[in-house]
Amino acid sequence: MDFDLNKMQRLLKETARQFLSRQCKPERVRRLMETDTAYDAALWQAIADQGWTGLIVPESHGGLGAGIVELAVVAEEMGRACVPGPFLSTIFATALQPQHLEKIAAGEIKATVAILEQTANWDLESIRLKPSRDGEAFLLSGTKLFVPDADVADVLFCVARSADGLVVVAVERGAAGLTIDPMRSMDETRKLYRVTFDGVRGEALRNADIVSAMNVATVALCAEMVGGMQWILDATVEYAKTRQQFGRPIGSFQAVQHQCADMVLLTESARSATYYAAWALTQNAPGAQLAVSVAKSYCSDAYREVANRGIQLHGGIGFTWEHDLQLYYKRAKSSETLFGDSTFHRERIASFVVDESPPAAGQLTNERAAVAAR
Amino acid sequence: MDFDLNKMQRLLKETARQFLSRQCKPERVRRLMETDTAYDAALWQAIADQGWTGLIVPESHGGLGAGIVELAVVAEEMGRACVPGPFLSTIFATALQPQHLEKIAAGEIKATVAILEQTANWDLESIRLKPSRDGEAFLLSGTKLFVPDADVADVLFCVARSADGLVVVAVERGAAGLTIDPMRSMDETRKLYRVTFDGVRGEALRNADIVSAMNVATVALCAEMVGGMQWILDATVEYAKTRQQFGRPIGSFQAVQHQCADMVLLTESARSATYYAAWALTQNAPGAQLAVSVAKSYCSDAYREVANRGIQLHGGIGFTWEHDLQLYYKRAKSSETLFGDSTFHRERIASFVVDESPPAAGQLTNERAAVAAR
Amino acid sequence: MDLNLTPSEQKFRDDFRAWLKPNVPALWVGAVTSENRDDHNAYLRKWQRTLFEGGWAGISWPKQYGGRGATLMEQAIFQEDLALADAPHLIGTIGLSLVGPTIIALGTEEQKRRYLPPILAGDEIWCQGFSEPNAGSDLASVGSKAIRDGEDFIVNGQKIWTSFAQMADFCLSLVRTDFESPKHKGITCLLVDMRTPGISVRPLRQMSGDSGFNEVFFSNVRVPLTQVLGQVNSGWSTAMTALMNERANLGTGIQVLFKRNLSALIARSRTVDRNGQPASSDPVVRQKLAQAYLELEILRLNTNRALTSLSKSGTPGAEGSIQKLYWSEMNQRTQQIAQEILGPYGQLSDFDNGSWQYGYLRTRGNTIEAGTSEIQRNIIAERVLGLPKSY
Amino acid sequence: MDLNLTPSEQKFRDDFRAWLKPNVPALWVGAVTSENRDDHNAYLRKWQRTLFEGGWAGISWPKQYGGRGATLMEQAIFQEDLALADAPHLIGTIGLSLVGPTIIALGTEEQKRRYLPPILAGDEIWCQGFSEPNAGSDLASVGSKAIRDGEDFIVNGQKIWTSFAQMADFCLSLVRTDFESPKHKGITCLLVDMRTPGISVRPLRQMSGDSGFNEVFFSNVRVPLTQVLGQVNSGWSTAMTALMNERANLGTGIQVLFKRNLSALIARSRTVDRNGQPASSDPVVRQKLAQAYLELEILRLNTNRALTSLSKSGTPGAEGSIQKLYWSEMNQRTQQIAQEILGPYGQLSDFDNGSWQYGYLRTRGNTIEAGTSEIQRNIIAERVLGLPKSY
Repeated sequence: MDFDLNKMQRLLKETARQFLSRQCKPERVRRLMETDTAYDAALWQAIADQGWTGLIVPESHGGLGAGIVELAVVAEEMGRACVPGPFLSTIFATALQPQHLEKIAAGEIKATVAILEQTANWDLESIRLKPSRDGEAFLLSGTKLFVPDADVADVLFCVARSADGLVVVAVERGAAGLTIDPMRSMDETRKLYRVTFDGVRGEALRNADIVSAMNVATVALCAEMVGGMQWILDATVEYAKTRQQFGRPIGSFQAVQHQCADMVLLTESARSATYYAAWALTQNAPGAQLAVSVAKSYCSDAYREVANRGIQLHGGIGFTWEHDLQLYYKRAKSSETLFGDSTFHRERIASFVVDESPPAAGQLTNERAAVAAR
Repeated sequence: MDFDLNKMQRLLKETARQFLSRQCKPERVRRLMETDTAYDAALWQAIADQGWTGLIVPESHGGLGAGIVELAVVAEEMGRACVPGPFLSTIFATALQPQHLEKIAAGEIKATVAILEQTANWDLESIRLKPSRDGEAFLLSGTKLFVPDADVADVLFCVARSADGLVVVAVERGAAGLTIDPMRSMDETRKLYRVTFDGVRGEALRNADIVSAMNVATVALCAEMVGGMQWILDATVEYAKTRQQFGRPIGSFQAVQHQCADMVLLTESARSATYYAAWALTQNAPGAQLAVSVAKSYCSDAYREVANRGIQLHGGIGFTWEHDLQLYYKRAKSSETLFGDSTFHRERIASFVVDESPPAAGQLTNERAAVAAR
Repeated sequence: MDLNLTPSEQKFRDDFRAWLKPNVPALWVGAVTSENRDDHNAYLRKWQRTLFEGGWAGISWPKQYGGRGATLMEQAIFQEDLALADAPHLIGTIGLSLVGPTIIALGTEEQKRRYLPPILAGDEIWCQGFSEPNAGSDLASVGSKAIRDGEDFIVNGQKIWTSFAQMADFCLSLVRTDFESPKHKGITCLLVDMRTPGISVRPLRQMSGDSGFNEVFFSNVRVPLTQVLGQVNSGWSTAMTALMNERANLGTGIQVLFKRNLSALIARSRTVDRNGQPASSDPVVRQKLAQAYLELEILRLNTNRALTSLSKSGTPGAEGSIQKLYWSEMNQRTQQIAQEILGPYGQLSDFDNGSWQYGYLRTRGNTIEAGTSEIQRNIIAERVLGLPKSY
Repeated sequence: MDLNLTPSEQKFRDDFRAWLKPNVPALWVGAVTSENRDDHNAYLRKWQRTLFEGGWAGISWPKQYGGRGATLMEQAIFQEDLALADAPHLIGTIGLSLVGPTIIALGTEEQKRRYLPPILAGDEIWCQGFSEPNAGSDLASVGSKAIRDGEDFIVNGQKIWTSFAQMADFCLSLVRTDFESPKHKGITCLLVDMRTPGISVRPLRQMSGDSGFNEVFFSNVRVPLTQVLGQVNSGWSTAMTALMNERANLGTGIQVLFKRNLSALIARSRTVDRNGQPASSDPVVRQKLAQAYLELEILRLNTNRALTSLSKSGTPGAEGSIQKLYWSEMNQRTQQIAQEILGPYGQLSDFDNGSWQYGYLRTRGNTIEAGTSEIQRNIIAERVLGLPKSY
């Protein structure tokens, strides 16, 4: 058993960190925040040049064909740098394996996925938007809310409920009847939109596995969150070592030390949960969905708690606009709710581990126990 | 506005503390714990001689005719001394205003109230035990669980559900068909019993207000809990001042100090909530039931948290049988569930403050606001 | 124990409410921008003038100084009724609750004559120049230097977290005047005219986007010796007197805002969806709302006990620290509960006027400003419990 | 990253499981009382003897000392499979995991020859005499005195929290041999025969009612100089070597118990009533069970990462502190969740054999024993994060 990055993955991580420390400094993040879309064509091109837009796209479609663990490695560094723009949305889209894979992999087109409606419920069962048939195509009428990056996406994948069940409809930018309005939100590095469909025509993806794709996107988000926690932890420890009060570094006060120690536990636990989920998805392990919910549930609470402690330990300065902590603090909140918050995922966990009938729970114990010593 | 004990109440508190420090030292508590009933006739007589068995019994019935605030004062000191025996049960019984008031007030008979059934649900709506009529009397068949002090009670008030609604049936000690079995539980200062009725004959109390009586008993329990918290806080602070590690008293470590500070917050907040509920009951204030649930909900969590911190700060020694902390630790747990735990009372609070229709909530705001500056 | 208002407290409330009704100005609507900032200041100053003319300014001050000699309980009623009536906030609050009482306690006759009346009238606004970048929790590390030059001090240095500095006429400033003595013993408290050459103010933008605080820079600022409040090098005790007065404010006004906020959240929970039902009927949400309710209710009760205790003892103890610790952490928990219930809606800038987003962000500062939670816990441990000093 | 067992790890597990199946004795049923204590000891010693004869004792020890040279991962598999097989606990655990490795590292040839074989065979049981009433978190304050008398030390003092002392043959003891030097520099580690005259053992009853710990009293106990492990006055470094070995145990065995406990709770939640429904269908209960589940799952994952990291680095760092802090606090939360779900039933001595009551009480010690949570947080802050020492 080896629960550690391998050499290739470590190299990828190092490369990503160096690349982002050059390409996406906090000043750039702040500049992008203040734009309407938080999108920067040059940055996007640079990301595409790294191959990350096709990170999980099969090589046969021009991608890197990497696994979910590698995706998590890159996403962690993206989260550490608080990179704005449509990376996560595009990854989500590639996980749907649409016809557009080559172009997305090449960075030529950007994509996003529209799921939430009025109820803001991440349970796909709650989707009500009902397309009508128009020959081979679908016509969409209705509204999707909180759609990330909709205004920069060249193609938008709208999850709708047809008579045969969930269907993912691809809608091209500028399609007739499509209206995109900003929903200004706390985290300005990840812009959200209201997307209104008024008889918009689109084609359904073939064999799109929305559940699997959302799992992939959720794990990528968790990895971003881990990266954000690590940034806050590092910044806070650094500050605690240098900031003097009462004639000593504040990091020598137990009240500060113990909060830092808790931040370590939260960050490392979030990392364990996230990379395990990534590995389980890659392996198509039977408990993969459960692992994703464990990771997202934990990360949602942990990022917020780490961010809270980070600000508390920085004191007033951490609470200012000019300190970069605010970027992560807000990112923690937007990430907490994206793809379902901890309460949502705990209920999902309960549906796996509480609702099983006793014999199945017995199997679970054995299965888990078998996993336990890997 | 004066949210403080008045002179008479302070005197009562001082008297109670002195009396109990003489009459109910920890050694006596430990001796009683190890008996079957935790009852001590001499101690009971001494308590009766103080008039406390008739504390809230009207003077016309031989009691002291005191209010609920005075009851809280005495109960707080009882809880501080962790007094074993049927005091709380007897107070609950007197709050039902039964025909036995004179004798209870005089300390001649002890009483208890049986509520819980198989579901262990403190919601009176869940009571299922169904009495049958026998002329003026009732016949009871069924089981009550977790009945405190049943084996020393001379009369047991069984809450049952007749065709006309809840009815409180008085059953005399030794009545035919009555079986009392111990249910050995964590807190051995408060013995619990399974009470089985097999066609037991009893008379219904006239005009018994079980809801009000349970409110009174709950507030008395909260006050006991506040007294227990205060004991733990005092003991812990004393220990932190004297215990030396690393060449200094452990109370000079922030990690210890801050936990002690939290214990102050928890204890004082529990005290505020409890005395307000006592006052509201005395005044028959419209929000009294809500105040009781606020107090019990908070005290249930706070006593446990204070006890946890008390043991943690004492280190190993606090975890031994010989240290008196264990008495309070277990009392915290038994008190947490008695008359409903925090989850139970939070749901009850929600039924008051969440379920009201908006105009009523408006009234609530004004009513509360009016109270707020008293 | 009697939690009803006394007849005289009731009369105070009735009088104030009766006065408030026709006198509270219409709410200022909309954001304060660089264009209308002067109008907003004028609006706030006018309100304070109205209070003064009605006899409701500096109500805690002794009557001989133009105050009303109000009891603590009456001060609490005053704060609460202001909030209940949606009155504008008090632009002169630092002068009224912090500077004025300190001048009354320690000022010269001339200082009293000169400064007290305009504070009451709202003609002169004060700010408080205590904190510095390197003197936060450790206030005694104040490093702004005041060097004697004839009958003046020449002040150089920087203050931070200074509320109202943009509009203030004067600043109660701590400066270091002795560089040899132990750090508590070399501090002096100065009454500084903010129009003195060499003072500049820079707004500090918070992560919530607004600028409640400022930095104040002193560059060769000349302050006459007559402007020393208390004695030279006794500024630490002057500051403690000032903070004591500030701590006696137990937050009765702010509770009205908490209550409103929670009522709004409860109302919102009836319209927000949770699995096809109103969130208000979801058992998990109900637990959270009930917890927020009971914590706020207990804040109210704790306040009333603290008011009683302060009224009887007369000297502020650690009550202020207990209150501050409780409400700041409670408010953060409640804002988090709001976010959980509202989901992504709670983060929007235009949902309920952005109040949930703003509340969540702004509240994060509560456990830092006016003494961090860590400092409050130290104070409770040392002053209430008598535990040995930790550092 | 590959979370599957390697072929050799899989083979280790297969071999051990195959061996366990016919060799694990039937579970000891019922309480251990004063009447049957000797029988119980014999039962435990026999089990250890069986492991030894099967080649499964001291598996982490180098082969030259009779061990199996197992990797960390194999040790984890070993601990876990013992727990999965319901094997009796290892009466010789202190000898096997703490004393033996320390003797191997620091002992004389004679000490190795004399002591290692009976530890492996289960013939001699060891206990650990480090903590004292005044040396708990501050272990270096050890005050038991050893005064040189010819070729012996004469030891006087008291040890506390000594597991297995009632049945132990030997005790690895820290004593003070230099009273002038700084406190870390005057400590010596002794191998003390528990049958030496002057030693008495008193069981310490815990609040859970059982007696897992003891006090050990030394009254003029004569210990030959040959029994020093390491150097005289270098006992602190001997102790650190011993604790390092203990900390490398990341708790893989205990997790099986946690898992069993949680499965039992989930099963119970289906039979306990909550408002007329099984508690398992109550949304508030479900949140709590899910939280307990995910925390335990993350403990497993953290453990696997720590095992990987330790296997690669070879030297135990602060991983043990992170693990200990996590599982001890997690276990307390889970036991509290169990109590909330079970209500008053959870407190009964005869409900599920009293296991919830016992679990709740016993767990309270988890954050104290083997280094308090406060000490673990200090270690993490100082050793993982490099923050300056706090005291």
